[in-house]
Amino acid sequence: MNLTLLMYLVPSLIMFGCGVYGFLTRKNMIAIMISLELMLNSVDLNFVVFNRYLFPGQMDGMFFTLFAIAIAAAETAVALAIIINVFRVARKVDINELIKLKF
Amino acid sequence: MMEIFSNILIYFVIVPVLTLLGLALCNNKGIKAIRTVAVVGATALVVLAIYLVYLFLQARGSGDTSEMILRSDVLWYAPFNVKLALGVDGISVVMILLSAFIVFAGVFASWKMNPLPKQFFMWFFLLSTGVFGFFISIDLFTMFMFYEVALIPMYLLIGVWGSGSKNYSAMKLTLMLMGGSAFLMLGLIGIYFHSAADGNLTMNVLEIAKNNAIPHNWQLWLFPLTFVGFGVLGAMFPFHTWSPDGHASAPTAVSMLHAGVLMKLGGYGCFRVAIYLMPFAANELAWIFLTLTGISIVYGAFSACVQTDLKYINAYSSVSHCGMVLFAILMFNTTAMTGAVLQMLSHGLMTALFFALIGMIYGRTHTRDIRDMGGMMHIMPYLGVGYVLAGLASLGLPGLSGFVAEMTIFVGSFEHTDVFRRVLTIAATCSIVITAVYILRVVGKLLFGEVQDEHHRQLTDATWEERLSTATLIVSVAIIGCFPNFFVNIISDSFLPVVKALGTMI
Amino acid sequence: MDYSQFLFMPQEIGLLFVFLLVFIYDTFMPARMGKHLPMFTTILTALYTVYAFFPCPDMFGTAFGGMYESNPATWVMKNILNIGVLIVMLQAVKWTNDDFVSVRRGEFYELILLTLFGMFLMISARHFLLFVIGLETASLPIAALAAFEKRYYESHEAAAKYIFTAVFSSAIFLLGISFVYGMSGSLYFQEIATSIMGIKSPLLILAIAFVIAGVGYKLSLVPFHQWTADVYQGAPTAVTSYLSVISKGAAAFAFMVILVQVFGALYAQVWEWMLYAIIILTITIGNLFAMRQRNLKRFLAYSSISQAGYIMLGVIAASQVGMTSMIYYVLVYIFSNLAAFGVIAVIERATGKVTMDDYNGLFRTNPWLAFTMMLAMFSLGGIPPFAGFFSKFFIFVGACQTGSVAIYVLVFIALVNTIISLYYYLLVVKAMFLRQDDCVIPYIDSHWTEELALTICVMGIIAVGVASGIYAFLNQVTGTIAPMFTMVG
Amino acid sequence: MPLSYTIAVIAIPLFMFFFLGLAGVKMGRKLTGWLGVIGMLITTILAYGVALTYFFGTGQGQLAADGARQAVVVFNPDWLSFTKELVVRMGIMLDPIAAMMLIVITTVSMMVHLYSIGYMSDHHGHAEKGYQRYYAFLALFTFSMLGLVVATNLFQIFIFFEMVGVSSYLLIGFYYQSPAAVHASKKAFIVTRLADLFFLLGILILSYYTGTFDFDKLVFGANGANSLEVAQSAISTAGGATFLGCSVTAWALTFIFIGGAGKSAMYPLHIWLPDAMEGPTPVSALIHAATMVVAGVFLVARLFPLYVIEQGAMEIICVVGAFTAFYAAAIACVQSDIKRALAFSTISQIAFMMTSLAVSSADGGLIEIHGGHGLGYMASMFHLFTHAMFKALLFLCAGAIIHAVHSNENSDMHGLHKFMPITSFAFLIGCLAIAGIPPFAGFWSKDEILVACYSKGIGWGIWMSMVAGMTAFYMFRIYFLIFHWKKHEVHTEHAPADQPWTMTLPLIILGLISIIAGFAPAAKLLGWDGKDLHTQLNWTVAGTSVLIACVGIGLAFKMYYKENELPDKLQARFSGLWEAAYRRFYMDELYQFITHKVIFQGICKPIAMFDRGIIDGFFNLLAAATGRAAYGIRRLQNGSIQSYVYVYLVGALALALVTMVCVLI
Repeated sequence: MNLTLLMYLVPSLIMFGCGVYGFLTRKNMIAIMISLELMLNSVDLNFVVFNRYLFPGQMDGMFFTLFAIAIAAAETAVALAIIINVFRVARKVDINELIKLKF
Repeated sequence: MMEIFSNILIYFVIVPVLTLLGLALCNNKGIKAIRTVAVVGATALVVLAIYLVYLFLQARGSGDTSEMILRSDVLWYAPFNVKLALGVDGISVVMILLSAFIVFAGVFASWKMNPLPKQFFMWFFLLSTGVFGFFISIDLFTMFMFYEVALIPMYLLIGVWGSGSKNYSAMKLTLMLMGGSAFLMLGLIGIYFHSAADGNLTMNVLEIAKNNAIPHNWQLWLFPLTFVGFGVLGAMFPFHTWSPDGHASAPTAVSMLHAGVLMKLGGYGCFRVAIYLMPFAANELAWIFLTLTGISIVYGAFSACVQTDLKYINAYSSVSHCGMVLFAILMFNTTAMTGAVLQMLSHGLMTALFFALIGMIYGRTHTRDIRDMGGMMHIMPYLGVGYVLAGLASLGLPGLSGFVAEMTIFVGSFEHTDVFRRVLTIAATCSIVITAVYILRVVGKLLFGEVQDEHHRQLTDATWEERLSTATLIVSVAIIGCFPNFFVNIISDSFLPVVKALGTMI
Repeated sequence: MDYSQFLFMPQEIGLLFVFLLVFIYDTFMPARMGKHLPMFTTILTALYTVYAFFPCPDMFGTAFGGMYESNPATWVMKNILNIGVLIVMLQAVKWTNDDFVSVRRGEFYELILLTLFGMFLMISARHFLLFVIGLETASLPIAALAAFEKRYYESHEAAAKYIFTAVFSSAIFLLGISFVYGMSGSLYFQEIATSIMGIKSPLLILAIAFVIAGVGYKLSLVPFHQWTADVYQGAPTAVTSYLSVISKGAAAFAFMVILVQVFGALYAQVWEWMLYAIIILTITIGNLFAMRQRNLKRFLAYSSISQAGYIMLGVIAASQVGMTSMIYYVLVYIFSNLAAFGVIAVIERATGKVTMDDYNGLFRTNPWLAFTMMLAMFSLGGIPPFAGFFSKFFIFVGACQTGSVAIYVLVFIALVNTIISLYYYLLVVKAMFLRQDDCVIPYIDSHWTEELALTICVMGIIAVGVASGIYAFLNQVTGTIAPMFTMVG
Repeated sequence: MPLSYTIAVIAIPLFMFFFLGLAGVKMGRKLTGWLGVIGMLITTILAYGVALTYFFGTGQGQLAADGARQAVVVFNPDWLSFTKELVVRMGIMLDPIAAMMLIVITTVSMMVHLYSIGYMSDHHGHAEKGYQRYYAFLALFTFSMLGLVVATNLFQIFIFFEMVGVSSYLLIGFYYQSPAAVHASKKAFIVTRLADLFFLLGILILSYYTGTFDFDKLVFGANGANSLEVAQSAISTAGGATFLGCSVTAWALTFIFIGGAGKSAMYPLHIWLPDAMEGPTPVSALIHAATMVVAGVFLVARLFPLYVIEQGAMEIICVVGAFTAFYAAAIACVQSDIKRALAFSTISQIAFMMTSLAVSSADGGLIEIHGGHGLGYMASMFHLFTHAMFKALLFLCAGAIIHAVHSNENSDMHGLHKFMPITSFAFLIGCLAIAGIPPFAGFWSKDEILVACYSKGIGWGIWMSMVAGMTAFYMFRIYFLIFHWKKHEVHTEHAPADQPWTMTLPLIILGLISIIAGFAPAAKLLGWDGKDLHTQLNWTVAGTSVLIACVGIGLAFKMYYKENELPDKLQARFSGLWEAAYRRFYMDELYQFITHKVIFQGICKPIAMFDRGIIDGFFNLLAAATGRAAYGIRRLQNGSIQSYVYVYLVGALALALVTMVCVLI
């Protein structure tokens, strides 16, 4: 059997959807980080697949993916650091802690 | 760039700015220095204005029939072809003269201003900078800029030095006038983009009028924008409501300057921008605005009849009189338009006089409610006589300015044969009776009759600077009233181009 | 590889150089020298700003196979940002020597410089990879900066809110780009533009929407704006001011470049109307929220949201005049907003007060601060003769140049909103001049650096408008990239 | 004397006004008074010189080729130019009636100036406060009135109409601390102002259709041409334009007449005059008896040729005049306040003049007029002259009496004859004159008027004769009630007596004039077209009128000479009628109702409410609504990251979807 473009795109979009869903529903900041990672990775998958199937000529997508992964890593690092800070102050990693600033 | 300084007009902006800087150097304690600087600045302006009139008469006398004299253009914002375009015709000349005199009187009227006299005079002169700049410039952009420069100081002048519910009034006044200028800005941008058929757009009023390239369908909605934009400042019904509150809370000199000069910006702009540049739409839509202004004439007069606060009475009478100005401008013939300018002069001077006197009386009695006062003529004869004179001027006594202006307007408006204008004219004429009613009501209650409050008996009459301030205005009113032809000759020719343009439209 | 390409990016190189020096100083200098670091950095930045202002002989061109382009417009934009950063640094000198933050003062400057570097990349990028790298470089450190005031809980909350929303929006942005890539097979702006010519697939529209969302997030356009207020309020004032003007300016420029260069062909059908809706929302919502704020930092946050709406008027014009007016607007906006934030920073540093009611009667005790604040407010409100008036007027003119009645309506809505904005700007003036208060803020003698910063801002506010040469110069600069607008249709 | 001296006649009072008004404060009171008198004296002498020169002199253009006396324009500079054609000029024009008015005004004014020296000071000769102001205003009024009569164009007349209005306002309100005076002055000004509004409209219409304000174009033949054709041509330029059926000029002239009616207190605009008596009595004598109130008559006379052509307007005047004459006379019969009574008699007499003007062109056509029906015009002007004299006399006498007893009510007087014989005698002369007993002045002029009325129609004649009879009755009623009726009981510290010479001398002079004035060659001088119209006494009419007058006097004698119950009986008998007449047939109440209830409560108040409530409210509502909206949407920013992101996502997708829908479908 050979895999078509859609067989990759659909899962990646589902993955993205899951990420969004997780972000919107989870209370735990770590969980939210994970869902963000899901979203980013689905995007990476998109790039790779597009590159592989549609434009096998050049490697733009691949490279982009590599960079994207790196960026995602950096983002995660910063985010985790901040989560730890928040935890230090609030003793919780519950996202609902962060509603002091509003209106 | 430098040659602009050889044009006398620019000094009408430079002098106030210099006064501003001079004041900035003064110390807030040194009231003498502050007064000196202010007086010097104001006097310089008066002298300049009189000299300008002389120059104008000379130019006209020597057969210079160009529409604007003392022209000079300096390219400012090249990408938009925005110029610092200066020039005056008869109308702006008399307007400048008026402003100079009122600034002069205003300085003396706010002689004992405190707290923060320095800051007060600085804002005061910033305001006059805007006013003069507006009158000397014939480039839409600079006009608009100076227009707003003149508006914003009102906020602080009223808010800081005002009385009564000053915060509310100041905010209301500023926002409503700025609302007007929002309409205006859109209108100006629209005009700019249709200023020329051949693509090289301009903001110069004369050129736009010459090109006469604004498409009719655009005129039909650019005209209302601009007219309303200026009309708000001209206290046109129903956009006049800032005026009573604003005037009631403003300090004396500010009311003087505002009613005396700033409201004239409205009428002047309505003519110079709206009608002058868009004659077609002016003809098409005149009936709407004629109705509105006609309403404000009668309406203002009627509502003035029942007010009990002196300043409210004047504010409403201003609504009525300024309505007369716009009304006459919309009559599209030289006589009526000349009358409109005369009315601007007359209203400017006598309203300034009114507000000066009211401020002086209020400063003594600490009330503006006519029910609490009486027999003032007995206590402060000078102010009383001044008030009576102002009143008589306002109800159109021959020999004072009001009569001349109103008669010119009526005769001019009556030139039209169509019933609509005739009826409106007659309605407007009725205002002379109503005016008499409320003026005499005030005079009777305030100056005549018995003294209401025994404490008032100790009050003193006007001090020298108050006498000077009011005398200036009274004399000016009398001069206009006694020698109207002098002014008419200056003004009337300036309307010929417009009337011609409108005539071709009809 | 041809290293001479690096000559095309003297500004970036210079910036990195400054960064390295600061880093070295921060790392290897003995602790007692630490208190001189802010001054050191500021002076270095000042020198660099001056240096960067004079273009090298042949610095204009494209490098790295067209990924990076340096042209007069980018050069001017970067200089403007430099000036802004310099002012921010000047304002921060005193603050970074406070006991609470002095430990980390080095990081502050390094992160700022890095962020600036990222923005330079954004501005110059002609390839989405480079653009994304720039974007992220410009946004990630902000989170760290927001969390700078460790002692305050708000600081952490701000940082957290920022990072989460930022990552989310970059995910959305990347998704959009991936669609674009899928349709065009390239990430070069030019190539994308040519290959999507004439396509009108839903996917593409979705992609454009996502791209707008991604960049709109940095510009804090409604509805992608909600992080703004919270972060501005929570973050240290220096960071807020940096965030509010510098990154906004950079993003606006890059935004315009992308929209015009990549999706120019779809202007009329697609993104004009997207922007149309966004602008109305942005200006109105921003104003409505700003009306009732008491905390000045939050207040300025919302005001800056509505200002972003006005900036977008330059983008929706999609013309050279539009771009000029936009750059000009950003320039003026930098001066005005930094003046406001400067005053707030001074007062907050000295007294810790940031709400509007604390400012009652400020004019009596601190006339110059009050005066500067008033100038800033008038300039933001678009009152002549201050610069704000000119920038507003020109951006309106730029927008109306498209000539379509719809845009006139848009401008009218914007104008009506200026009245609301004037209202709340006047509220501040009112507090300072009209109100009396028994517990007035006492006289503050501000540090000379702060005064210098404020003076520069005041000069800018007064001079930029009247000196018409600036606008003319900008116009001539954008003239060099005018061809880019030919594909707008 | 060169006619150009008229300029001085006008200029001196103006100068006196400014001089006394500005410098007066610094001077002593007596001094100002005498300065005023001297100034007025010079004016009077000049005025007489000019007038007599005009009437009897030659060679200054006053005589036309055919010997008719024609208008002389002394000078006429532009004052305000509306358009090239419509120019308001401030000039001086002498013609018979102008010259006549010069004499009237200066004489009466002179007398009043002199009289006031005594009147405006108390018994110990101390002048009242505001003496300077008083004389300044007198001068101002004199100036305005003179300017009015020598006006060269309609607009100048209007201007001076306003001026006399204001000076009358100032003088009525002279005692500005008494509310009654203030109210009266306000009333006078506003009522006349209302009339002037119509005057203005009339001017606007007329000038629009004829294209000029100037009399020499409107009514006078340019050097001697027949003025009627000229007038007709001026009007015919109206091109027969009509409005609501009548020709526009008819409307214009009617409006102008209303303007005159306001000043001349014709019904229903008469209500201000009785109240105007609140002013000092000399002022009433000058303004409200002799000069200003006849301005309306003068105006109509000025435009006489136009009215002749526009019969419609003439009819209106005729009716109004005749009715007012009777109405005022009726009221005068019952008034107890002597000044009020005199005021109403003034109204009635002025109505006589109006009527006589109106009947003057009885059957229209020009020929008739040439054939002597110009009589009415002449009679009216003649009566104006004589009436001015004897009515001033009466008022000054009344002033003397009031000054003596400190009251206006005849109930406080009675039997003063013994105390002040000179005054009594002078008053008697005045009464005889007004009653029309030969040879006193009133007889001659009134006789001419009656003749004119009979010539219009027997009905008019009888009506006016009846009014003449009433006149005799009520005047003598006043006379008897003041000077006889019963013995005077003194209840002031010193008994009433003849006043100091400054006040008595004017009485004597005016008395003499009232006796002889009737013999003035009016018919020769005051012809409407400057020609001598040869009249001779019409004995039937004269006889009847004298008879009627005597009946009236007799009746008055019977009722009021000695104290008796007859008046009270009659009053009880016709109580309703008496009450109505005493209350002036409730006209004031009507006006009160209209002004206060209708205009003030019904129009002004609601408008003011509307302004504050609706219009201002609307703008405030806008602000409030914005604030409310701002408050309402704050929940969007609820602080939770997830909701932010949610909004973000929804926003982006919505943007995309909407665009897709718009673009692809």
